Amino acid sequence: MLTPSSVRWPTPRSYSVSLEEMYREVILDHYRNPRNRDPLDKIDATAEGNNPLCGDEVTIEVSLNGDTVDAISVRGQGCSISQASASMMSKAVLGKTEKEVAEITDTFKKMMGVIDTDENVVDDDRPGATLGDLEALQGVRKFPVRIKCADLAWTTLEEALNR
Amino acid sequence: MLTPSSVRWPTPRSYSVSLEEMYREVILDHYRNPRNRDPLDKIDATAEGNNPLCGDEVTIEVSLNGDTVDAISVRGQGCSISQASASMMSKAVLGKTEKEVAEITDTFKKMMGVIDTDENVVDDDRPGATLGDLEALQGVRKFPVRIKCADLAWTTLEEALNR
Amino acid sequence: MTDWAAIRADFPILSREMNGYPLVYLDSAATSQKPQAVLDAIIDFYSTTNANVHRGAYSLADEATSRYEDARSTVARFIGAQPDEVVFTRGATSAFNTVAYGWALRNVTEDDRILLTIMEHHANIVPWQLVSDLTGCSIEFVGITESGLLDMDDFHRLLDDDVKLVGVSMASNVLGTINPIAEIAEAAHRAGSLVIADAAQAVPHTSVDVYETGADWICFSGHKMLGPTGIGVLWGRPEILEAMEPAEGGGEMISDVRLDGSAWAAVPHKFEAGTPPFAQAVGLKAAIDYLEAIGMDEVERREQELTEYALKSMAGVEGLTVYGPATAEGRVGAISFSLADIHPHDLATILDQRGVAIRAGHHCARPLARTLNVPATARASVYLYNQESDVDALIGALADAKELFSVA
Amino acid sequence: MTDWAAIRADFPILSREMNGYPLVYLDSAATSQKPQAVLDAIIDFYSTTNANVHRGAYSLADEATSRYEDARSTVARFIGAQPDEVVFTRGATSAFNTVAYGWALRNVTEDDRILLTIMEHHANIVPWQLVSDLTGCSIEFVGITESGLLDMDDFHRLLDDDVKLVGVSMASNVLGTINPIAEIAEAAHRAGSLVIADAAQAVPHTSVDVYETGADWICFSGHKMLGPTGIGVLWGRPEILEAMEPAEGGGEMISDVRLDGSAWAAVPHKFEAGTPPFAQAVGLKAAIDYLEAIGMDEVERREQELTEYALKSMAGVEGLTVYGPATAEGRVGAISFSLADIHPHDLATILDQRGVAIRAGHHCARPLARTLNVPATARASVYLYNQESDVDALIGALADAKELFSVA
Ligand SMILES: Cc1ncc(COP(=O)(O)O)c(C=O)c1O
Ligand SMILES: Cc1ncc(COP(=O)(O)O)c(C=O)c1O
Repeated sequence: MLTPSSVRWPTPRSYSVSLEEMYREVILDHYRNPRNRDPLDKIDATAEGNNPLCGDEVTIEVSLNGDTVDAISVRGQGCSISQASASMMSKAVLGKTEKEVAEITDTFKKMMGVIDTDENVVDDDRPGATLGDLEALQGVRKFPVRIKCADLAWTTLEEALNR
Repeated sequence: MLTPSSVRWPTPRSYSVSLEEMYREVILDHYRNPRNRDPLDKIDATAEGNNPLCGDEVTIEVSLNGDTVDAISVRGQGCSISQASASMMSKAVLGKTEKEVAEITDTFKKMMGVIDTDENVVDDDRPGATLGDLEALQGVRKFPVRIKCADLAWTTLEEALNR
Repeated sequence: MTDWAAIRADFPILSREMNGYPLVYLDSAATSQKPQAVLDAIIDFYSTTNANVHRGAYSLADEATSRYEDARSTVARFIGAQPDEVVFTRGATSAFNTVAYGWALRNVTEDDRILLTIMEHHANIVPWQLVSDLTGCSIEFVGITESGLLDMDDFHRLLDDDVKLVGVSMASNVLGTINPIAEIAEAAHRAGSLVIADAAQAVPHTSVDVYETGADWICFSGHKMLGPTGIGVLWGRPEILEAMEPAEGGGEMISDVRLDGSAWAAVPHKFEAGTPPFAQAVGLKAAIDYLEAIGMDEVERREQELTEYALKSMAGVEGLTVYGPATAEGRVGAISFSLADIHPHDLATILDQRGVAIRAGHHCARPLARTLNVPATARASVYLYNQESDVDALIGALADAKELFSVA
Repeated sequence: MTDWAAIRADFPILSREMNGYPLVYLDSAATSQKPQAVLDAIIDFYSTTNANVHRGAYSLADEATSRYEDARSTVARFIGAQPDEVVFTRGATSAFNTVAYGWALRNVTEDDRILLTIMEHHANIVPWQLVSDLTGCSIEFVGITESGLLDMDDFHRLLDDDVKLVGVSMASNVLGTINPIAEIAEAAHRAGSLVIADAAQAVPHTSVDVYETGADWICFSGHKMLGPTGIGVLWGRPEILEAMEPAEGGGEMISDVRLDGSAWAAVPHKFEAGTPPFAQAVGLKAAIDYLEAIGMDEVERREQELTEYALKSMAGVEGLTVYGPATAEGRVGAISFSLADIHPHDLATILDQRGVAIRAGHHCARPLARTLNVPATARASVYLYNQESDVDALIGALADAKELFSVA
């Protein structure tokens, strides 16, 4: 009775396609090898964000040269989506002006459905979209509870820069 | 529309027999003309009782001569049952020894079902029962919520004498 | 035109017999009955969606959380507020206590005064007495006029800048009186006081816009508005809720717990320690949906009609005294009365033998009972499911009482 | 022999589909599912007996009051107590807060200490932090051993006669660990401290006799033991409840309200301000009746069996770490774990796609999570309606997760 029962669960279907679309290789890569984690010496903007309901945390430090993001550090802990999103974000905004950062943030948030939009922001048939790797996060949209994980770093960056 | 409707309630049945048995004339008489209400000068035992759920209140003062209830004052406010019971009680215990009072109380509480008993304490076919007028309160037994009204004065008297 | 007979048929309990008569339920001011739609919503929730809220990453928990937050949005819309201004509590009483501990205990000192009215329910008195015990602040009571209205002269006389809180019922559960809350709030604010309104007898019966009341906090219960027991609402102005401390501590209301202290979650979660009554929130939403389908204006109109019918019928009973406004205008349908020298408790028993359920007692408002100089009153209260024949049954049973008590 | 398949069939939600799979509910430590008998009791109450309790002289109110007090007696019998030692609250969290405000706030000073354990749920931490803020008392935490047991040496070291209150969970909602409550209570009493026990994860799963625990107060929730949300229980020793002040003020908890102060009703009503969750009490009674029909010993035995099966199955998953006791003995069926470097939140999402509902997070026990040095864990918890195939489904879905995360 106490050894694993012989009534096995029906032969596993392969996990759903949506899951595969969320956990793309590039995301796991950023989760496991997060970029831009070294603390900065010169910090012009910083903020901490957390998602109290699932415990994801992220700390962002930005060093500005004029209005250009000269260096960025993103550290935190949490699920693969929150940490990969933070890492990819750090790559995407490095070297960009604050205005460009705001645009990328906007495009990202539209892609994730966090900001309403009429247009189909990122369209697989439109290879010229500006988000690059970040588009991999589109798969998260099928998991509404996880969208706030993807969004955490972006909201925290906005907070840092708007202070 | 706003004058009393012509759809009258079905011709009133006469109110239930149980109600008639509860609101006997002797009870209404004690309710309206409560006995032994004058405050005492010499007070040997006193207690206040109340029934927080319906607001009935009773204050009892007893003057003892040896162990005999020489004088009693029962004042209060509340429903007919609580006040009539108090008034009838005052009549029943006046001139009795504390032991006799305890016996009457016991018989009364048994009649009301407040104390369990095997025998049928008061039996309509047994005219020799000792409670006299108080037997009129038997009708209350059919209204379990009201039993505590009938019991209030008795519990308060017990409290006064046991102090 | 609303089909009130059909509405009535939605309430399963109303087809019950009581002591050989159809049940005539005239105690809705104490608690309301529930339509089938509310019962269905509760069962549906438990049978399909039950999971703890704000906790799980799995779909079921997400569905449960959505249903819970959806209920919050519904309540908010219903009272003209934003969702994050709506705190779910155990009931109106808990809502008052949340403000007592979360605000008053930390903001009121022994030099301050709290101004209440003599017609307040104990829920809007005792929490402030507890605060007074702990802080030393004093409490004063605005009186009423002969006709059962709030004595506004007395109010203005007692209101000065030592007053830090005014607590007033929007409608009295004893007198039925509707108080001029906007006028009171304006004067209170001018004097530098905050205002807490007891809406327990208002929200179920009339359309309430919290911002129009002018109050800073509003408290009411779900069970008096067709919803389940175990849930109530505290509404507060966002900046005030923001500045308040939580009353209760526990899970869900924190953003972090460290050994040396904790940080609170955002409003309204800060005030919802532990597992909230989420199934009850879903039931309350169903109740509001039900009320809104009829329309609160229509509900109010119908209750006015019934109240007027009741008051007129009662005026025809010799020996009967009504406490509170004599006409349906300016009052809700809670009608307190006495009949000759028949004690209300006896009245309730006699009426009950005809299936008529009314309340007898001090109605959790003893200071008012003392002011009226009656130890107790009888109270009949109507809601949207009542009908003229319920009033007729009441009047008929009052005749029994008079006969039993040999009252002419 | 109990027919566990028939038991399972009593829970309507368990026949639900989730993301194309049968729902596998493994989050009962957060909240339990409800058998049809509990749903029926709630609906029956609202459809036939609903009226406010302890208020009306009419038959319906009397019936409602009897049902409510009958529920109290049932709870009392279930935990080996007397009815008037049982206070109905909104939930376990509210029960703790009742003691925090009603006792600690008035009996603990800045020279005193409150001793908790590092494995406490926030419900048994944050209320004491609020008390500490208001009184200046200090709080200390007993640690745990490597194997997830309470460090009793640490406990005895920290216990001295400045300690006025010891707060300890009978069973941890994260580690599953069952703590030696009687031993703790005895030592605490010898040191002159009172003891409050968190029974939220004990009463649903094992037969608890409050006097055998040795504790002075015990808190638990209805929703974790097949009952509705919105109700919980505070049990306390009669002489202690007697001496406590009420936490909340309002109707029903008074014997008199005067303008200058109030007198409290008798215990337990003193602690039940306002309209209590009476329909929920009726639901809780039905839940207890259901559990007792099976027998708590049998429930415990079955859960031990499932827990052992789960632990064994999980031991076979490479990369999986269980936090807390490794065998079913001395623990309840809440099993926290992690799998390789897959974040618990990701695990929960992946499992959910197979219909498997587990929790991920700090489980309202952040101090413990910090001690374990994990930001979050995954937690699977079983109850009497689970079956071996639920565990199999969990194990199968864990394989998906490993594959998706390319974990060997
Ligand atoms: C051990 C423990 N204590 C207390 C609680 C709090 O219970 P509730 O949220 O029902 O108030 C819980 C449940 O979350 C728990 O698991
Ligand atoms: C005017 C008023 N305020 C407050 C309350 C308290 O509501 P609850 O008992 O649901 O907490 C009531 C109901 O009894 C009421 O009528």
